[in-house]
Amino acid sequence: MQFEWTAEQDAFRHKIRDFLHANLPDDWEKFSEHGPASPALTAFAREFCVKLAEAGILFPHWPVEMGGEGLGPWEQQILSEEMWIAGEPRGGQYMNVNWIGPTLEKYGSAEQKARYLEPITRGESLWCQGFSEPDAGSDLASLRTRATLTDGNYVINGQKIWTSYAGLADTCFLLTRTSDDRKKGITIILVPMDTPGITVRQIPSLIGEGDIHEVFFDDVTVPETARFGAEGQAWEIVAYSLRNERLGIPRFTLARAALDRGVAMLQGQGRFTREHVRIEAARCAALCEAAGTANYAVVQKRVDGLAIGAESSSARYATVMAERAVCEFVVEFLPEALAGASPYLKMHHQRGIVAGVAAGAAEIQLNIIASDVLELPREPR
Amino acid sequence: MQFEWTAEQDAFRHKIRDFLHANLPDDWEKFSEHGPASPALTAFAREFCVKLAEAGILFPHWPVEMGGEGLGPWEQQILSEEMWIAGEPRGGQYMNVNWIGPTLEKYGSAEQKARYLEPITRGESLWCQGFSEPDAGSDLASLRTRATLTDGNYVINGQKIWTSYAGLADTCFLLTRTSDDRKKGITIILVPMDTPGITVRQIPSLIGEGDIHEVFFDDVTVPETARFGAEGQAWEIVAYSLRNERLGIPRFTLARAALDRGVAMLQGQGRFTREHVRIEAARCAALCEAAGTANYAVVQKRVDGLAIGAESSSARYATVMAERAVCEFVVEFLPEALAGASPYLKMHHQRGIVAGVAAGAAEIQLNIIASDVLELPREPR
Amino acid sequence: MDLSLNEDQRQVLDFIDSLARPFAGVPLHDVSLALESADLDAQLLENGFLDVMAVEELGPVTAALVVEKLARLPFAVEAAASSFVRPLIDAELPRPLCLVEEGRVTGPVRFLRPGATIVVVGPSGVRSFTADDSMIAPAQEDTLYAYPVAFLTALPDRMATHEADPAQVLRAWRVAIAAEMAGLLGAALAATVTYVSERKQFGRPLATFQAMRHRLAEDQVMTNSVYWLALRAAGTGDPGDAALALLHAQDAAKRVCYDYHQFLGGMGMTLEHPLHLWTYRLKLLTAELGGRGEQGLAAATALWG
Amino acid sequence: MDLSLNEDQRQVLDFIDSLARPFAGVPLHDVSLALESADLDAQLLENGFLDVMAVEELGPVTAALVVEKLARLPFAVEAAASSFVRPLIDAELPRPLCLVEEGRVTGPVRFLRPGATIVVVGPSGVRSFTADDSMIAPAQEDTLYAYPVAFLTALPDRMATHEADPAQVLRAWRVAIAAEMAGLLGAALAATVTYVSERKQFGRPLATFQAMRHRLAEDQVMTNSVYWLALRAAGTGDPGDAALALLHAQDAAKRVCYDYHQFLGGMGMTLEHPLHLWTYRLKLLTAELGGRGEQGLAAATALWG
Repeated sequence: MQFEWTAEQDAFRHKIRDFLHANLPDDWEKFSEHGPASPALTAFAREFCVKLAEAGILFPHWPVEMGGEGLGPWEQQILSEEMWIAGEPRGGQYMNVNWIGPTLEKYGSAEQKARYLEPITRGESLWCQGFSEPDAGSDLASLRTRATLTDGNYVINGQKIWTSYAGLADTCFLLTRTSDDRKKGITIILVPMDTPGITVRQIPSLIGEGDIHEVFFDDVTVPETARFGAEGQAWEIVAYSLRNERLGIPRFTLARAALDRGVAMLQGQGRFTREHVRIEAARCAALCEAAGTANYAVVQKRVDGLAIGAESSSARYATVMAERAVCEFVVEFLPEALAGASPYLKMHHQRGIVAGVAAGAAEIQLNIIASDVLELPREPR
Repeated sequence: MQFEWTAEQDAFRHKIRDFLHANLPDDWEKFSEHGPASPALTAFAREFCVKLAEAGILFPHWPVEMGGEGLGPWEQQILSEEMWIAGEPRGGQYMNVNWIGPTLEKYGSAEQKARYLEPITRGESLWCQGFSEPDAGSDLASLRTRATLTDGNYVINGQKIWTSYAGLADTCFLLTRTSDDRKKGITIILVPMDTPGITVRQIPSLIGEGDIHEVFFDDVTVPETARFGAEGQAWEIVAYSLRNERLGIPRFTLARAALDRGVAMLQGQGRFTREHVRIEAARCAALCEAAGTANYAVVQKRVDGLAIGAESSSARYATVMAERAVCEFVVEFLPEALAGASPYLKMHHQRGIVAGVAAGAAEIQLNIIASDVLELPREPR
Repeated sequence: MDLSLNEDQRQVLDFIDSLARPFAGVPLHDVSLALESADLDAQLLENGFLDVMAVEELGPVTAALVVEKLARLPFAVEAAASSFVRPLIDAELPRPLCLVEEGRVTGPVRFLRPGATIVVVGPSGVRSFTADDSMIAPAQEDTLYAYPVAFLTALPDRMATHEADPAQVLRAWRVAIAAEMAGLLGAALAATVTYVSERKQFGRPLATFQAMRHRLAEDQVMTNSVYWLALRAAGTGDPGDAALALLHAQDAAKRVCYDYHQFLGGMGMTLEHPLHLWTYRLKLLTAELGGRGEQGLAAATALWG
Repeated sequence: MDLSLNEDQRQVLDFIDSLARPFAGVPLHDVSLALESADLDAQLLENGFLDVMAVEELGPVTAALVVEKLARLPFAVEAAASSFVRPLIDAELPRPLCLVEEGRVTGPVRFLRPGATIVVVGPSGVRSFTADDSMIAPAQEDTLYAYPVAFLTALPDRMATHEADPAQVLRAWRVAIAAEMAGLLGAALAATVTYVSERKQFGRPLATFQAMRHRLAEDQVMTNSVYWLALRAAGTGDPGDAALALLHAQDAAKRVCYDYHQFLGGMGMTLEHPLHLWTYRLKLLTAELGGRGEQGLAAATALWG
């Protein structure tokens, strides 16, 4: 065991930091308040990701045959960490390089690869993820958006909800139902968002502009070739893509950075003297570091070429605990931060409160830990 | 609303305190380490309760027709509080005056009243409560100890567990199964503990000598007249007796007293200076007082002649939270207390760890609150 | 000891219920979380509900009941300081009242606006002044708090000095906020319970899942005892009781705010469900008077010296 | 960054597993919770398991793994101090080693007995002495801790002075206890999981009730991260990491001890189930080095000055 980074890894991290330093505008923190899914940040990201691509750090972790440098999981982790700490200047494009690209490569038709991969590698495309529905949030298998194959076209009717980026995305990675089999009746369709019949309604939210939408599909018609993989293959493909995204966003790094920022603000005002404030800060740091090591234990399995199992749920839940603690620390000891005194801490708060809901609710992670890590006998259904 | 005691109530409390001061031996705290169910304390209680009876404070809350003074629920509460803070010098006899006596009065046959009430009022009898079984802890309806009526006698076979006081009690308030109906097949029998066929095994425990037993019944034969109420009436009678005992032991008072004691110990050593220690102590006090007010809200309903419902579960759970917090405070900041430095705090710790298990597990209280206070839709069974 | 509402208290609460009925609905709102209603405020004032503490047969417990009840509305009402602190200083001070701790004036101040009375409480005594534009910096428009807040940029050179005992004002302040938090906690719990009882997931209401049931039940226990501790602190006038009540309220708020949004899932992130109106008030009140630690220290001193 | 066990580490752990197998059972015990085994102790010593830190290819991470693993046994073994602190002071000091903070010598001292080495750590440096009967007061026989404990009645006038840096000793002490707690937490969780998976209530295993499942799952998350933070603190040698690791371990212990006994119901109150062997060690370690607050303060100073 070895708990330090190699010199190469340190150099890679510094390369990214230097790039960020050189390419983020001076008012970036204030600017990033627009939120990762806002029109402003999305427009910014379209320029920023082009520069990232030029600098070779948009997808260095992709295999060489896909145009990447074939760097390992640790480097992907470092890249994700630095971007997320910086407030994710890639906006929604982080999904492209983390899982949409690799999934396209594995399951896409030649036409789909040709059409979608290149804009991703140029840093120019934005996707949204049509998974959740009003009556199927964490329970994907009960989704109802229907795709009917008629005369070589899929006609899609239904509704998605919570969809991030939907107002600005080019393409939707859409889960549809093509038969009544709960799991095997689900099919992925890649739907251009300018297809007639799609209505996007933004839902005002606590977490920033552009982050939450309803998307309505009324007789949306796309050619059969828009289907991704085979009919009924969605479950397998989503599992594969989640495997690439198993760790999700390295939220613990931003939580720790926000904590350090908060402590510095308190110190600047001479308010980091009370014992209980210091103890709470330390407790937050412990939770952030705990989440970090738990996440790294999962990365290690990828490095070792092992299948990643339920321990990723443990790491995710550790992250939720850290996010929550830091949010609460700021609320209690730096309430002014959320009223304008610190765009960075407000940004963290808004992203932090989503941690337990996005990408597999915290309760689902606990269910998985109980059943698959602790191997408790199953609940009756 | 009025949050202060009346002068009469204060006087009643002082009368009890004065009695305790005059009648508890100087080494009482050290002595009380023997545990409330130990042979030593049981023997002590047999003398102490006689004195209590003579002083008119064994059962002053009983109605006049039962020989009590007909004092109200607040006075019963005050009596319970002072006894419990003092380490319960009545030992297991507190059950006699809280619920066994009133239940005998309401449901007992003339013979049973004549036989059992007087020893209770003299402060000389000790009962045990044969409720839990190895496979029916919180789930009373599934109990299996069988009583078969044959030739005018009940023949009892089965096993009880956790039974406090069993090794020393005169009589067991025993729940038996007389038919297969889950709830209506349960019948109470008053069984003299010296009846042949009863075997008591003490289980060594964390919470003190004499507190936990297994009781085995092998062809234990008692006359039909030992039945308490009708066959199948146990559910109703237990509900009645629980109503008299709804609040249970006023544990929050001992928790608060233990906290004050712990703080005084820390102060005596100059160790009550650290901010975080003071804050934790305050948090414990808040939980004790919270439990106190929640319990008083239930007593108020008795005073107002209203039915006591699920809010008593809320009060009980508040008590569990307070007990837990004080136990943890002592463990963290006064570890020596549990290794010999404070019999009183060790006594509290041993009683405190039982709070969430005895008399309706904490989880059961939460179920009741969820269903009956919050009125959440029921879980599927 | 008598924990039942008396007849006067019952009448006051019933009257508020009917007065507040038109204000129980949540108007659409987009960015700003801070809903107010001048109409509601005027009616409360007119009917004397913010002045019950001084009425002999009503007194501080009834004032706490009023503050608790009003905190359940979707509209933020400056009731706590007016009900509990104004009578101790000068019943004629213009509302809203903004309470500020001496030496801790950098935080967001609730209801701060031109014309508001700022009361500065601390070792030097109890002083006040009327705020004007020159000393107010607005919070950013999309502040996350569901109160109107602003920042004080400066204190004026001259302030009115009041006879009141700062320790008494501080005590009343704690009681007032504890009572307000009791109402917010109650409303947040009720809103969450309603949602999870109706919302289905995996084919059954969310509220049928035992883990959520037990957490909500624990929240009920905390919420219930915050209510009682706040009322008791109002009734006894004891500084230790006041500090314990606010400590417990702030502990409860910290416990529930995250959970409730979590229980609502995606809906908890939107402004379409009103939960945030209560939780994002609770969050700000978590920091009131320095937060839990400071209440704990105050309570410890009051209880044990 | 490499979080896999290397070959040496795997071998050491396997060796301990086979050596410890005869000691995995819990002997009957009535009053005293403190089980020890001289035989186990001797075998560990003989095979050098308490000296792995100084072995170059093994080092502190392996030492932490050893301490963690031994803490899972029903027998209390003085491994933490011997493994982590003894090499920093004097590898020849007689065992058991009892670590005591200067100025805080009134607490129960684990493994204190005649012949034990008492190491006093504090601002004045690192000093030690051999305990004898004259300075030891036994704890009462039915102490609630599952370690052998006693009290120091006095410090001798003369102690041996060591060159070691007290800050380094303190850091190693924190790592050692964090590693021990990681093992205790793991064993307590495993024992609880086994019991509730088998024990039926209301016709189904307790572990099928979701509320308990979720709490146990959260406990798993904490237990897992205590493990990793302890190993990391051993690996980096950083004082901040050490304080965070022990803080997190003590927070976790406080969280789980009550719960686990609660989950076991009545059985959790008996000595027939061995759970108390781990939880009543965890409880005492919750107070180690002043408890969570002191670790938090130490961590804050290390992290932020």
